[in-house]
Amino acid sequence: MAADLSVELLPGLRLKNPVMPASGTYECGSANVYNPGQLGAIVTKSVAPVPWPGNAPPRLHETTGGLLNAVGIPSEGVVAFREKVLPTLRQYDTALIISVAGETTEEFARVIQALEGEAGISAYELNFSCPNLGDGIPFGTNPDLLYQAVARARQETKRPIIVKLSPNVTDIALMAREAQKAGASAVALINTLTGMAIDVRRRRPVLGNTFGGLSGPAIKPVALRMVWEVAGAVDLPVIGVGGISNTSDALEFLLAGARAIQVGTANFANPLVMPQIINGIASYLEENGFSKITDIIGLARKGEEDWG
Amino acid sequence: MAADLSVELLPGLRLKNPVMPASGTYECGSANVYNPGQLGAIVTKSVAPVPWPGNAPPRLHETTGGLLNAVGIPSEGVVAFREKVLPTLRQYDTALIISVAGETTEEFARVIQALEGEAGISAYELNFSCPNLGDGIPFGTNPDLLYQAVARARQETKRPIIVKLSPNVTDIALMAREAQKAGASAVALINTLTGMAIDVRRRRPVLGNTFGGLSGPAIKPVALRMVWEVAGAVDLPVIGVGGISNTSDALEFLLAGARAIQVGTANFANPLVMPQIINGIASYLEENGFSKITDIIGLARKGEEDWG
Amino acid sequence: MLMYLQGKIVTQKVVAPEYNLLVIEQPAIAKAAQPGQFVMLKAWERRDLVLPRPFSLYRILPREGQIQILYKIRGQGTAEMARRGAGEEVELIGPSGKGITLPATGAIALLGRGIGAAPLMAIAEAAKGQGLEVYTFLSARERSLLLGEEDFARYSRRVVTSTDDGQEGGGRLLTDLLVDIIEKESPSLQRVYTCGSRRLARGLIPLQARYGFIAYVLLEEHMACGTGACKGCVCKVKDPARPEGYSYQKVCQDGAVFPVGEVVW
Amino acid sequence: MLMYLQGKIVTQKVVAPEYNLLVIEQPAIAKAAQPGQFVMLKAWERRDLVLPRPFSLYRILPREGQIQILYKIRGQGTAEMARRGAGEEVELIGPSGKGITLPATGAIALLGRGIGAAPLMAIAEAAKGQGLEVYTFLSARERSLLLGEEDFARYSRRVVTSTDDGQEGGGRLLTDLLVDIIEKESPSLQRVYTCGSRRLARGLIPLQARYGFIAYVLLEEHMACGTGACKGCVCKVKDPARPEGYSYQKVCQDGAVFPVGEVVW
Ligand SMILES: Cc1cc2nc3c(=O)[nH]c(=O)nc-3n(C[C@H](O)[C@H](O)[C@H](O)COP(=O)(O)OP(=O)(O)OC[C@H]3O[C@@H](n4cnc5c(N)ncnc54)[C@H](O)[C@@H]3O)c2cc1C
Ligand SMILES: Cc1cc2nc3c(=O)[nH]c(=O)nc-3n(C[C@H](O)[C@H](O)[C@H](O)COP(=O)(O)OP(=O)(O)OC[C@H]3O[C@@H](n4cnc5c(N)ncnc54)[C@H](O)[C@@H]3O)c2cc1C
Ligand SMILES: Cc1cc2nc3c(=O)[nH]c(=O)nc-3n(C[C@H](O)[C@H](O)[C@H](O)COP(=O)(O)O)c2cc1C
Ligand SMILES: Cc1cc2nc3c(=O)[nH]c(=O)nc-3n(C[C@H](O)[C@H](O)[C@H](O)COP(=O)(O)O)c2cc1C
Ligand code: FES
Ligand code: FES
Repeated sequence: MAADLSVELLPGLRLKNPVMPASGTYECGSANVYNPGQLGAIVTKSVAPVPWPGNAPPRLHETTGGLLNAVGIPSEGVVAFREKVLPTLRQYDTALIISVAGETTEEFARVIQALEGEAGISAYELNFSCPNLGDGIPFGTNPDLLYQAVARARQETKRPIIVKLSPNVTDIALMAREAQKAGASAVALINTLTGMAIDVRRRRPVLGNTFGGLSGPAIKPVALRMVWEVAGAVDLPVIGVGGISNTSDALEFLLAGARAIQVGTANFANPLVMPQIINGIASYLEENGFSKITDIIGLARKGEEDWG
Repeated sequence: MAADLSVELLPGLRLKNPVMPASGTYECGSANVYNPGQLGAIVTKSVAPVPWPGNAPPRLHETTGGLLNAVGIPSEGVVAFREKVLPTLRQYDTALIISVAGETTEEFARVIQALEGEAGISAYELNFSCPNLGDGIPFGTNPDLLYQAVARARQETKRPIIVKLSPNVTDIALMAREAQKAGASAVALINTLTGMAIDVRRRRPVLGNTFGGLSGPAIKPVALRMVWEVAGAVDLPVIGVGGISNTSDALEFLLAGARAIQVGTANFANPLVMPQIINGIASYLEENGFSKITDIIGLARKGEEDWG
Repeated sequence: MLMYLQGKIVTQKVVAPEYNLLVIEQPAIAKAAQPGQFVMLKAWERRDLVLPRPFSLYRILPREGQIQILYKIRGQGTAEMARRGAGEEVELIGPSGKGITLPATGAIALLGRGIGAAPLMAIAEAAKGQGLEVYTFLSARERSLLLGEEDFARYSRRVVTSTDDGQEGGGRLLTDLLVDIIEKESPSLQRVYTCGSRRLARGLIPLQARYGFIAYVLLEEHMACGTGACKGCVCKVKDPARPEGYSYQKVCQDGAVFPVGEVVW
Repeated sequence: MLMYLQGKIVTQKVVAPEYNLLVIEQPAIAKAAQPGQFVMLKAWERRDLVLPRPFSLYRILPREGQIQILYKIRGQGTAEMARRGAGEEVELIGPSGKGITLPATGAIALLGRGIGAAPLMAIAEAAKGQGLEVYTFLSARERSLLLGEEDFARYSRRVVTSTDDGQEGGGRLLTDLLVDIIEKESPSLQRVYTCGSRRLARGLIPLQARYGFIAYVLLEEHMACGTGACKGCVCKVKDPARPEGYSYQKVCQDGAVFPVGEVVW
């Protein structure tokens, strides 16, 4: 009998499997590869309150096992998103998570307001990687700002709110706890690690924005550690993101306690990677005698005391 | 004419070149490859106040472009170090930097006390990666603890103190400023990023210590960004460390503002990497018409305003 | 419609120092592709190289079910490609980009510098097939780096070359050589396509009005997805509707072909 | 003394499914190496594989200036090794580890499971060269995975085999087969060396006193440097001087050969 891959990500939100794209790395139907309805959920590129152009190029640079991106959040703005993009996304037979970006607490609230009248949205994911307009510090690295923004968003909607955490912090568990206190329904982690590269020939930074976000296999050990820490620190479902490129990577996050996983950078080189991971997880469960995926979530933590 | 590779790392401490090993990754004469006297400096494995066993195995795990290590700080203790190791290290015709580890502020001071009577030590490098015995939080991630430990060490010695910073923080520039305020002579960054891996077959963490430190090419973008930030934030010499594996990597750190660089993980696969980088830097300078290495330090920051 | 498919290497050969020609069997892409389009290619399992690499279609052979890529060995990805031989598989995403639309009649000119010649071959072949007159202008550092000269000759009324060392065309700029031909032969020039040099592309801007053609450039930007998903490959394109006067367009999806006059250089 | 040198591949051949024998020309290491030592090997430029890999010396041929490595293709590093052919270069650090010290006279026994046979061959050859009697015991899952049987036969008075499927030796434990031989033939057994199975090594502990030999195990631990610098490859060794009763020793420098009785299993 085939193993049951479905997970109840949140009360009332059951996913057919735990695999979804990471925000900003997947466009439904951009390559004619498979039906996005096969995925556990669809996650959109972050939507801004008004049209944003994004950063100056160059925006991309490959590093060893990683990708630096300084795309920023180019966005058509929430109104255009609602009118032009949302209707097609709703068609797919799976959960739909809208990633929300803002530069102030109010901006997050505004994006959500603009979408509250729309059907077919399963959850919002708040992307706190933009610097706060006030002090320039990203929400994602300041616990108080994070709390305020989540609490404010919580007032706007009854829908689940997933808070996506930045790894560029001293204490990721603290950030997760703030999110929980402020009313988050789940946390997703990690967003990219801030990095940079220098062009030795031209003797200047490679990226138009100087700094960029590092993603890909290079960051997987850091992402997994943070998922482990957060899954042990809060009483919320955790979605694991960061460097997942194959079934084995995905299993590591599930075994660490993630209830679902997101795949980002790996989509670029292998557009079939998400369906392959879904199948791979099913095979692993069957080969190892598990009847359902929930049997392995957090399993590497059992007897945690013994091994430190 | 050959370019001048020498740098005045600190007032009164001129290095013949800016290339040195990262603490814990190089043993003088362990492979019969070249005379360590060719290096800009020798940096020891961190020395603890008393004998420390280090962590339970397994201690090593390779990741994509990276190495997770949970070696801990196995140490013969400062007394044995002073009697058995120091005399041979002093023989080499180059600067000698002693890395110092401790679990309390007093322990750092104790190691330095035990070495103050010894000749031939160019500087101490304080390794703050161990959890503080008091609250379990590494000194390296708590600005107040860092300040106290550096200030305390400063009382013990007139020798230069290099503070090695942990990257596992929200604001690396803040940590560097604390180090400066407390009397540090220079900062070295980065130590390893905390990470982990899970054995999917055995369904438990790979490392005996669960968590380990990630090093190698995977972390280079993060290290370079932090060096860039710190070089712009403090008025201290900066030593760049993290993922440097070849000449081009080393040049990136120098161009970002590092006055010297350390090579860690790359020594394992290529025991000749440090002399090769020294030669490579010399060639770069000559091919690009620079007569001395100090001409390129921080050069990628020129016109910084223009590119963000 | 973009596809993700395996392709099998038919042959790989060195055509100049550091330049290889790769012939790949991949009927679906060969059938769907238009001149000016490109593919994202991956030819390795190494996890240090996380991104596929973009390559223009040098030749599109739907009947043979093949595509050809002419590439320069630049870094680690292209070095890995160069190690693959006949029978080995590569992964392809494509055909990407908008490709070009040829005029119905008249003449076109192609100006390629170095490896910039690569996408022009497919255009030359299509244009010739449609009965258009093709004028090809190629430049490079030295003679051995003038790529595909013989093949271009088959599709072109004329192939004019120039090398920096002066051995060909007196080392003159391709735009000057183009003007010479226009002045001497008065072809009914409708479109000019260029690739491989920003200077060449900019040099075409003032010539458009003077000689009544529209010039297009095939741009390059570092790419991650090649499919419009990552928004990483943008260039600045004039946009009077915006206060800044420009907006960002995706080279992979909105290009890689752009009118030279619309690009903010 | 440890060296860092290039070695040139003389031949590489498949000796069993997933098992290759690599012959490398490297006179300096061949001259310096002792049985039981190993090398750190790197055969790739890929930056995703940051560490060299440790391999025992299967044969040490100082006169030919060659070393041989018998290895199992396990992950990405060994897969890359398997792609290299005659004439290609590999990077070597070694000879690493302490190696073994053979007794002056008498007999030794070698117990190898699977790829654990690899370091035992060099020991067998040296022992035979010194006029010692060698008893070799090999086990594996099935017959095709019994490695080097013929070569061992050349250096051994006896080669006893056992396979898990029962086709050889009735599938019995090598320690039991060793006891049989001791009981039947009463060799003057001085030393026993084992590799490839913790269970085998532990099984030797009680036999030592009973039969008057000392048993050594060749341990494996994940390694970064192979030279004692990183302190990553430790195992627990009994140490009555410490309150814990053990201390950590470096497999690469203090081993890889340890007396079975001293290891904390
Ligand atoms: C639309 C398009 C069509 C192209 N067509 C061709 C072609 O037909 N023939 C050819 O030889 N080259 C072509 N290129 C350039 C080719 O993609 C690069 O030379 C190649 O990616 C270099 O990869 P590498 O790993 O060898 O180099 P590395 O230097 O190791 O590359 C590192 C990173 O930089 C990127 N990169 C490096 N150079 C370029 C570049 N010029 N443009 C975009 N990304 C780059 C790589 O994709 C990779 O992400 C094209 C580029 C684009 C955008
Ligand atoms: C002293 C010593 C001698 C050895 N001698 C031999 C030999 O003669 N023949 C042989 O086939 N194998 C031998 N091994 C094991 C061999 O080193 C591993 O099989 C090899 O490193 C696997 O590399 P990989 O990249 O294919 O596997 P991967 O699984 O991709 O390796 C990932 C990482 O794990 C390490 N690793 C994996 N398995 C082992 C292992 N069993 N021991 C140590 N590290 C490991 C690798 O070095 C690498 O860092 C020896 C190991 C040691 C420590
Ligand atoms: C090109 C690119 C664009 C991204 N855009 C967004 C975004 O709009 N919103 C967001 O929350 N994260 C964004 N991310 C971060 C990813 O969602 C993900 O958190 C990160 O890349 C780590 O996962 P990975 O290693 O699997 O890529 C982006 C990442 C990349 C590479
Ligand atoms: C095996 C190993 C042991 C290390 N031991 C120490 C140590 O004792 N003290 C210290 O300050 N840093 C130690 N480090 C960290 C390195 O000095 C260096 O900061 C880090 O590895 C990043 O540089 P790299 O990427 O070049 O290796 C160790 C790193 C490794 C890989
Ligand atoms: S390369 Fe991803 S949008 Fe163009
Ligand atoms: S592998 Fe580095 S000390 Fe043994």
